[in-house]
Amino acid sequence: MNRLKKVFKKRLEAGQKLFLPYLCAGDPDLETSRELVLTVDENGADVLEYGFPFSDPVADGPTVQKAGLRSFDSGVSLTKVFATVSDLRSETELPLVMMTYYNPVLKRGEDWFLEHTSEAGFDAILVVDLPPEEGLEFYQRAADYELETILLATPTTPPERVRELSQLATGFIYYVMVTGVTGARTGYDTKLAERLQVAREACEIPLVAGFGVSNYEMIAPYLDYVDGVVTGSALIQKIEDNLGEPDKIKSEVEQFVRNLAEPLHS
Amino acid sequence: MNRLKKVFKKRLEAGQKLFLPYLCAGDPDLETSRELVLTVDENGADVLEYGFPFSDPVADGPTVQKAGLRSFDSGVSLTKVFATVSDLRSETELPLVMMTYYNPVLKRGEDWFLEHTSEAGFDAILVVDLPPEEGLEFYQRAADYELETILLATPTTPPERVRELSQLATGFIYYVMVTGVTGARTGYDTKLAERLQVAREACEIPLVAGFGVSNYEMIAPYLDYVDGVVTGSALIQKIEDNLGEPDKIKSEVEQFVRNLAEPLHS
Amino acid sequence: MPISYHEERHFGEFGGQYVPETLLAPLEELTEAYKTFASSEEFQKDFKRIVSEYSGRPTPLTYAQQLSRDLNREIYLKREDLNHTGAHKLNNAIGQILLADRMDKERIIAETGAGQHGVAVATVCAYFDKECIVYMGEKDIKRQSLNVYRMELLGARVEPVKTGARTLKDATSEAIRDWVTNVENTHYLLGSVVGPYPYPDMVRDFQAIIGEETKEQFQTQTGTDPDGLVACIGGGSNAMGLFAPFLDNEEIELFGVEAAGEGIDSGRHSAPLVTSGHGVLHGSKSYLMSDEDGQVQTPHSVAAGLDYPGVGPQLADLKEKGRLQVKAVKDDQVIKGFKYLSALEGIIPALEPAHVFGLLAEEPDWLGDCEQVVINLSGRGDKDVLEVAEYEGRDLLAGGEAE
Amino acid sequence: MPISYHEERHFGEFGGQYVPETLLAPLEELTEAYKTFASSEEFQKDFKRIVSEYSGRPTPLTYAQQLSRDLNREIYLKREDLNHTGAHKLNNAIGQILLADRMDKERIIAETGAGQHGVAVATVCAYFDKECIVYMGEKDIKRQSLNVYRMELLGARVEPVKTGARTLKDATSEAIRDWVTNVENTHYLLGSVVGPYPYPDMVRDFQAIIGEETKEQFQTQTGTDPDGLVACIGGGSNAMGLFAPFLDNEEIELFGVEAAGEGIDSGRHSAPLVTSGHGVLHGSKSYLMSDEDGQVQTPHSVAAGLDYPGVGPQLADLKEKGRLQVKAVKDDQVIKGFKYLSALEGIIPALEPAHVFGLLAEEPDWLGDCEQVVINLSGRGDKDVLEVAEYEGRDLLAGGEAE
Ligand SMILES: Cc1ncc(COP(=O)(O)O)c(C=O)c1O
Ligand SMILES: Cc1ncc(COP(=O)(O)O)c(C=O)c1O
Repeated sequence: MNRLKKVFKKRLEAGQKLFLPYLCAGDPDLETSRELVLTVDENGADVLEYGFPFSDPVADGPTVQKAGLRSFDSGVSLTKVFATVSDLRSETELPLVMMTYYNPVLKRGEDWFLEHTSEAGFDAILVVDLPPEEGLEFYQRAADYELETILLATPTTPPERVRELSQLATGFIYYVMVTGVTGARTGYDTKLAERLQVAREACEIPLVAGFGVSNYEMIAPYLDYVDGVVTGSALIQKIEDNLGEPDKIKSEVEQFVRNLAEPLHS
Repeated sequence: MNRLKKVFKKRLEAGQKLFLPYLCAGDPDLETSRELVLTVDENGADVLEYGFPFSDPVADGPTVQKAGLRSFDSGVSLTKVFATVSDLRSETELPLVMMTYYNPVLKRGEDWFLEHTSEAGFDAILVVDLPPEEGLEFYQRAADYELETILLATPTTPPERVRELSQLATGFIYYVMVTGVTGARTGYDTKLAERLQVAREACEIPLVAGFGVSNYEMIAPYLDYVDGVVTGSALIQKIEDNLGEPDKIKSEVEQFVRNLAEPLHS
Repeated sequence: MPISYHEERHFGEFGGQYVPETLLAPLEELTEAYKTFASSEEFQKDFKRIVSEYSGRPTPLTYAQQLSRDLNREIYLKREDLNHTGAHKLNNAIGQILLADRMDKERIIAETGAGQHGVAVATVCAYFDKECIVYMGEKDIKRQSLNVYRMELLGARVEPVKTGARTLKDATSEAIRDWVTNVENTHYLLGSVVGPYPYPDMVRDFQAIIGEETKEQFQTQTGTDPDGLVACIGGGSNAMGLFAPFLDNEEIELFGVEAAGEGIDSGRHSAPLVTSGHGVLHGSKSYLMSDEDGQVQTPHSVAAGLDYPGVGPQLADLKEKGRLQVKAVKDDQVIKGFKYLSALEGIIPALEPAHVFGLLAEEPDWLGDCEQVVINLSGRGDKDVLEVAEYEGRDLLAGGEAE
Repeated sequence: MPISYHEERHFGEFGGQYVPETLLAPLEELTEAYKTFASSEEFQKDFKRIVSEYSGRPTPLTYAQQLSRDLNREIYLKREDLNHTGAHKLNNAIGQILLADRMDKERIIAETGAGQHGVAVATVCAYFDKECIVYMGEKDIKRQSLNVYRMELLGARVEPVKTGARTLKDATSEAIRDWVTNVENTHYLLGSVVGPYPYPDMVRDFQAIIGEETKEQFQTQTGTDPDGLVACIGGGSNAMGLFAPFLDNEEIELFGVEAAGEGIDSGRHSAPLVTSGHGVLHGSKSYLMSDEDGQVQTPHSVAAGLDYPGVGPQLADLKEKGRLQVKAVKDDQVIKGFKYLSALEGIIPALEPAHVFGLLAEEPDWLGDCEQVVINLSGRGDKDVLEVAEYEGRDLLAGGEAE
């Protein structure tokens, strides 16, 4: 059983929720980014969604976009990300999700991409702009490379589709809690709880929620319907706010991860 | 019999040709212009075509246009031109032709214009852009103010029309020797002599020729067919060439007029 | 033909041929050609084919929904802005180049102020592969350098005119001088319903396609005739083109809008019909801005195409007879009209027809009882966007738009 | 609908809906609306009426006499330059605004690069009285300040995009982000045959009026069909619009011209079909300029309207199948094409279609045996005159034209 499956099993059996931070590989630079993987691991993260940045991230808001730019500026490349992850595997067993857009996959070739992602030590793959309609074979093939697959669902996804998505995906369903792009928010639609509940019922695999989560309080009302929580922009903001001070970044990230992981695990 | 008629009678009976210089009233300034009238008179001019400048002189080339601009700059106005001429009449009996465009006439009113032109001491009127078709009444009315009328003919004017023009005009026919605008030229069309001869035959009143005449040699070949010669641009060029030196202007004009008047009168 | 007054070359007391004798022969030749060819079936067929296949006619008659609501009557726009090169000017240029071709004239000259007519002439000369010289005042050349470049791209030679105020009227004078000199092989392609006969008639007839289409389109769209027609007036060709086929019906009211520039009282305007007496310039009698000595005044308008001190003689006659109502509108209100139509209907008008919208936005009652009105949208405003921005104090070319 | 591959949303292996899950619902809504309304008789009547009465269609098919002589075959120009606002872009804008209106969307967003599509969208929004936000890269805003001002005159808000290269592709991404966020009341009015299904189909269908008219006009003028069709290719909407009704007839050859910019080898070009492999950007699979890691490259062309790293999926498919021949032409040759057509036919082309003339002036044989060829003259060049002058080292705005 791969690392991702294992951690879900462990937490869920313990009646706990998972915490899944998102970081952009190479942000703010390759070295710090590498260390941040260890930081989130040591402070309670259950899974890391590790983004390989794309030049045209249509699903992302300004915070994630800027992270990508920093990452490009630091010279990120697929080769380097794979090397870093490969290297990290001697130090951590944190489940890692390769999160990216489809063009980097297509350009290298689906098989090449899956193979190298898996070999580097990733446990799952999430391709933001590859809905199952376009990626049926791709998602099925991921299993050949021992990668779990993750699909997105949204408040406008009908329950039957959530069910089908969950039959296709092997890792979990990532429920996007708002329409719009990534980015920290202050609250959610009043109908969200109801919709999440419906989705939860239709979903046959673990369901984690994210988009806009800045702190535990925001997500607390929905914890009955989710198995885990993703945070991206709010975490990345800590990096943006402390550029040039790697130690400060680490301590802030540490604090942020703890603040979410602890209540989720209790 | 008015001054214009008289001088034509005198010269033609003597078997001589007339010399009719053109000057622009107010060029290069009101005072010098006034004196130039006396200069041309004293040096052999038979008639002076005295132009009242118009802002948009479509029939004139650059030399005459520039004369008009100098004249405007010196503050020329109808009132001033009339006053100058009126004043000059105590000093000279040189026949003067009011040469202008139609708008200044129309604006003041045809009768006003004829009356004041006559009263100031002009002897004839030539309105460049008032062909007899538009000015039948005007030209007839000129007689009421004791002004002779002058009409234009050109190499493309058919002989019958030359005859009709000469029946309408009372002063003379001004034969424009080229198509085009005023301005000194170096020579004429080979068919000019022939055309002039035809025109001369059709013309029932004196016929003078002009446009482009710079010196006696240019006009000599055509003297059999004309009663007089007009020069404008070549004369005005003397003014333009010596701006700021009124004495030089006067002496150059003197020389130029002599150079033409003498052979024509011999 | 014995010398006599030609009634038919005049409009009431206006029009005629106030030209030096030298021009009578070429005008006669042109009159002959115009009468022989222009009305011939073959010529008309060629004309119709070219304005259609080359220039995109018929131009639409657009019902202006928001404008109609705002002015409280039905407003239709005759879309001359959609002609090739962006204004009604091309209609006349096509007509005359066809005529010049029939007359075997291989050299075409023209005057231009803003450059719109110059571009139209350069265009048809390229299309007919003829030599093209455009006279343009030196001052206008500097102000309208884009259009100068357009003409050059089209293969024309732009000849700077350095006389007088170095603007349109001086360019016109210069073109006449060229014509006088080169009549043999040259056609003078005059740009509006001004100049000596036959120009005002000929240009009107070529532009009358505007009114003819309007009549037909209005019938198709509404089943009736409009009861009011409105146009801006520079030389008057777009106005006469629209009015011509409706002149018979005395019940149709005609409205003309002139340029009040910086204000009638300032003297810096271009509104002869509203302000001036009769005069003669460039070969015909009409209304003319000139001083007591008859010296022509320098006109002023924010719209370069209205910057002419005279006006077509037929319009003078229509005004004299009380058939044409005329008002003038000031530059600042014109800018408002420009923006008003742009935002309301998604059509950026040229500054010339923007005069109409500026006036109507302020005085819709001027149209009186007229309920169904056609406005001649004589040209598009792309050429003017830079100038309007400047007028508003915005420097577009500094690239200062991003916050 | 169970999850499955939708063959009909693809062109061969291209096209599709490569979008985040969030966009699937709005795309479904749009697809529904498009299928329900767009083909309905009533919608088609409205569309035809507006393109005719507002935009001036049909645009002419002009026989280009001098060009034909020079290229030694019959050349016809489809005159999309004569559309209101000066390019084919308005056809699509009109179609989509009508659709948005049927869908009760009161807020319209769009992306723009050069500003041509932005102006078209701002125009129809004014005409339909709808809120309009145009996303435009900050760099483009600086380069195209005139068009920015035009959009503002038309009542649109131009939103500067400060991400990425701050040009068209980034503006597109930003528009998509807005749409994802405001799908409820917002229609995203995409400007070319790119993006996820149904955009490539829908935009093509609205632009197909170009080809439909061409077919009919060509029949009327010659009694037959053309044997070659040529268009410049940016996103590909003017090309697909012309080609669409002729696709059935395999004997008609299709030619597309891309922008080689400063040269293919320089990397500074905009020629994905000629140079690149497959890729996915903005929701569909096609040819795409991207590096080995799949990062999209910044395109370059003297023609801002061709400055896009991707291309419509149907064109990718036509090329893949060998039906479409494609070549790219360099900036300097494009400038020559611009001047070539201007002087030959009196039509100043936009720099985008000037690519076609630049290429043909150099390589007329590319058209092979084709004897009767239609070139899509997708837009007029007024917008480009300043840039061409600059390219040639002439500073028009300094007023340096007079000798
Ligand atoms: C768009 C437009 N409208 C009107 C005019 C004024 O001319 P006219 O009064 O002859 O129509 C011009 C002259 O250039 C013009 O370009
Ligand atoms: C005149 C013109 N032609 C062509 C294009 C390229 O777009 P497409 O390939 O979608 O026709 C543009 C884009 O702005 C344009 O303005």
